[in-house]
Amino acid sequence: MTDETTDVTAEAPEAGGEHEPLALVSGKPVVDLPKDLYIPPDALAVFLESFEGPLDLLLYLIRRQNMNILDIDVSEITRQYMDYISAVEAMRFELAAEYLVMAATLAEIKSRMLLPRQESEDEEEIDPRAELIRRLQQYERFKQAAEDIDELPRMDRDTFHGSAALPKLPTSQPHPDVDMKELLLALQGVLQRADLFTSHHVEREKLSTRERMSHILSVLQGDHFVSFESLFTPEEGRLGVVVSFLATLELIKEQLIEIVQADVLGPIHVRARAAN
Amino acid sequence: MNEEHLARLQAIVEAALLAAGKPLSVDQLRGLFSEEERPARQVMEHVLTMLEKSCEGRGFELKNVASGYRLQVRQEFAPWIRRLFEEKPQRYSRALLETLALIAYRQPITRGEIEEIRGVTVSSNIIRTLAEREWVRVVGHRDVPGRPAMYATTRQFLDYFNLTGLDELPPLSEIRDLEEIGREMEENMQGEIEFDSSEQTFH
Amino acid sequence: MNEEHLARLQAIVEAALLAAGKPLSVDQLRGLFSEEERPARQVMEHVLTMLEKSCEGRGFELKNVASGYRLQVRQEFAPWIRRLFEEKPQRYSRALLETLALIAYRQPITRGEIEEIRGVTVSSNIIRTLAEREWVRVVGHRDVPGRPAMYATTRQFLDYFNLTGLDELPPLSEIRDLEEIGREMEENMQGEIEFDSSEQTFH
Repeated sequence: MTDETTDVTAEAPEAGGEHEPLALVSGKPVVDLPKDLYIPPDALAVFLESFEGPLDLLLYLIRRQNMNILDIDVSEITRQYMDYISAVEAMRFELAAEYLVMAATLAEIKSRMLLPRQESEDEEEIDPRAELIRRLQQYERFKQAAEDIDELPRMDRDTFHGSAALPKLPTSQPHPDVDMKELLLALQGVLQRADLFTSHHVEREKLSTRERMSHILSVLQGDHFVSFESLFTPEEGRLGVVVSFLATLELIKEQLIEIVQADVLGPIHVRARAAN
Repeated sequence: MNEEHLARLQAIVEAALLAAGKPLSVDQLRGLFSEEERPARQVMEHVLTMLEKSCEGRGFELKNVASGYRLQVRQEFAPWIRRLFEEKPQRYSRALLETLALIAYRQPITRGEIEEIRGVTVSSNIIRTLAEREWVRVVGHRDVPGRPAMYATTRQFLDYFNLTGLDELPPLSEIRDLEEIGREMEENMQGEIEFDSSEQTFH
Repeated sequence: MNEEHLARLQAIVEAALLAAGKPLSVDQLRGLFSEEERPARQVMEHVLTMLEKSCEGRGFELKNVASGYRLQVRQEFAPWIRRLFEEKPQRYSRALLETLALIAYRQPITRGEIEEIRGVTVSSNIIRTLAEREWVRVVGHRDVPGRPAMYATTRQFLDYFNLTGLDELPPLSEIRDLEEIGREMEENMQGEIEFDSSEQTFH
């Protein structure tokens, strides 16, 4: 029996309840049953699973007798332990090796104590009773610590993380950085594929014209006429006016805008051909 | 119903709304209480009003939405909250960069025209990403069937690349020199690779 | 630093803690602000104290745990809040808790060392569950045959149990030093032997 049987998903004994006998038959705890009564196998199975090993069982027996660990009546504890073991064996439950090793240890301690004490020259020898007590004490500390940890205020049982719904968040993804070189390499790639290097030579001047074309188009957003003059900004100087004019011509050529003049020498108006 | 009792109800309701992580209806809130201590609907509504007032000046507020009440972080704090969820910026795809380059050099240009040059469809995602970044915008529609939108670059685009105008974009003739730059970059990369794995040889 | 400004910082911090869904450290909170407006550590700590006070009498409180600060439901309201959830809170077996206690108090510790103290085999399931919950992790291997893994607890473990550090764990019960025990035992044994063998006579 390892503690596989008492993993988180398995039924675990109630915290704090492990000092009580887990199965009662006719009001008597199962631990006494081997001598007096027939043990219902179910009860024994529950009993068997409720201990975390031989040290835990021993602690239980000691507590039940109101004994101090340092003051164990080894004979009595050994008798009870053996009764338990033999009951379990009689039921043919598989018993972990740890329980049998403990049975042997107890038997050894008991037999030693029946012998007169000898002044041992062999001081190195570990007193098995002292060793047992040391292990029981050690185990008891951590058994207690486990109970203490279980008592700590814990998330999702004693407290809950407070959270509120999020407001609308602006794009949380920061924008990637782009290097001009990357942009040009991309353009180079696409132009090479399209074999556009020779046929569509984009020049500097042409680019400022195209920029102005975009600008004029954005001014012409909507289904309204704008006076031809308003497309020009004299403050830009001659070059600016020429660029605007070229852009307008290009837009007319590309049939993106239309020009209307109601009367001869009357005001000229411009509007986008495809209104939004 | 004394004040102390109401204050306690208010605290329990607040705790529940913070723990639930979803809106709770008045009846769901009342369901938190055992039958004997369950407040009437009116009382619960009063408690919710109290709670709403108590959130004034705080980081969150009580909102009444379709499925009930919820506590929500105030919209005004979104600029700070956003930083909690920021991820490392990714890189733009080749397709996006090509699209951007074509819009920059051939504007105003429709999606169809970009597709014609690139030889593949341009995904709506790419256009949306570029528009969200405010690098491109629609400047009009071409007067052909379907009236496709024409795209152009923006001032923000120029600002990002430190240009005062499109005419400062490198001319295509320079782009030819890029082949050299491309080779250079490749060589640099090789250098790195060689450094990483000095046993390998490149020819 | 005027009061209005501090109150605003407090609201932003509260908003962030409610939005994050996990504890935030002082530095993480400071990171929400751009460099120019970033409050000094001391200011942030002051704001946290203000926030803590402002939660008095409410359904939640500010709690300092290992990985930072979080706003959480006050323990006294847990009985009502639990009714929100259909599932009962997870219970842990004694085997799991004892293993966890040994790792917490005796870290770094190997599985063999745990088994020695508990007197039984530790199932792999338990170690796996603890690791999956991110409560324990392998921090190294002991330099003995088989090089067994050494386990230690994590920050998440401390966070889950509302602790800021291992020093906040409940103190281990005292163990009397062995020499003293040895002396006592000798006396006891003598007594017992005399008692056990009262019929016998020794000369």
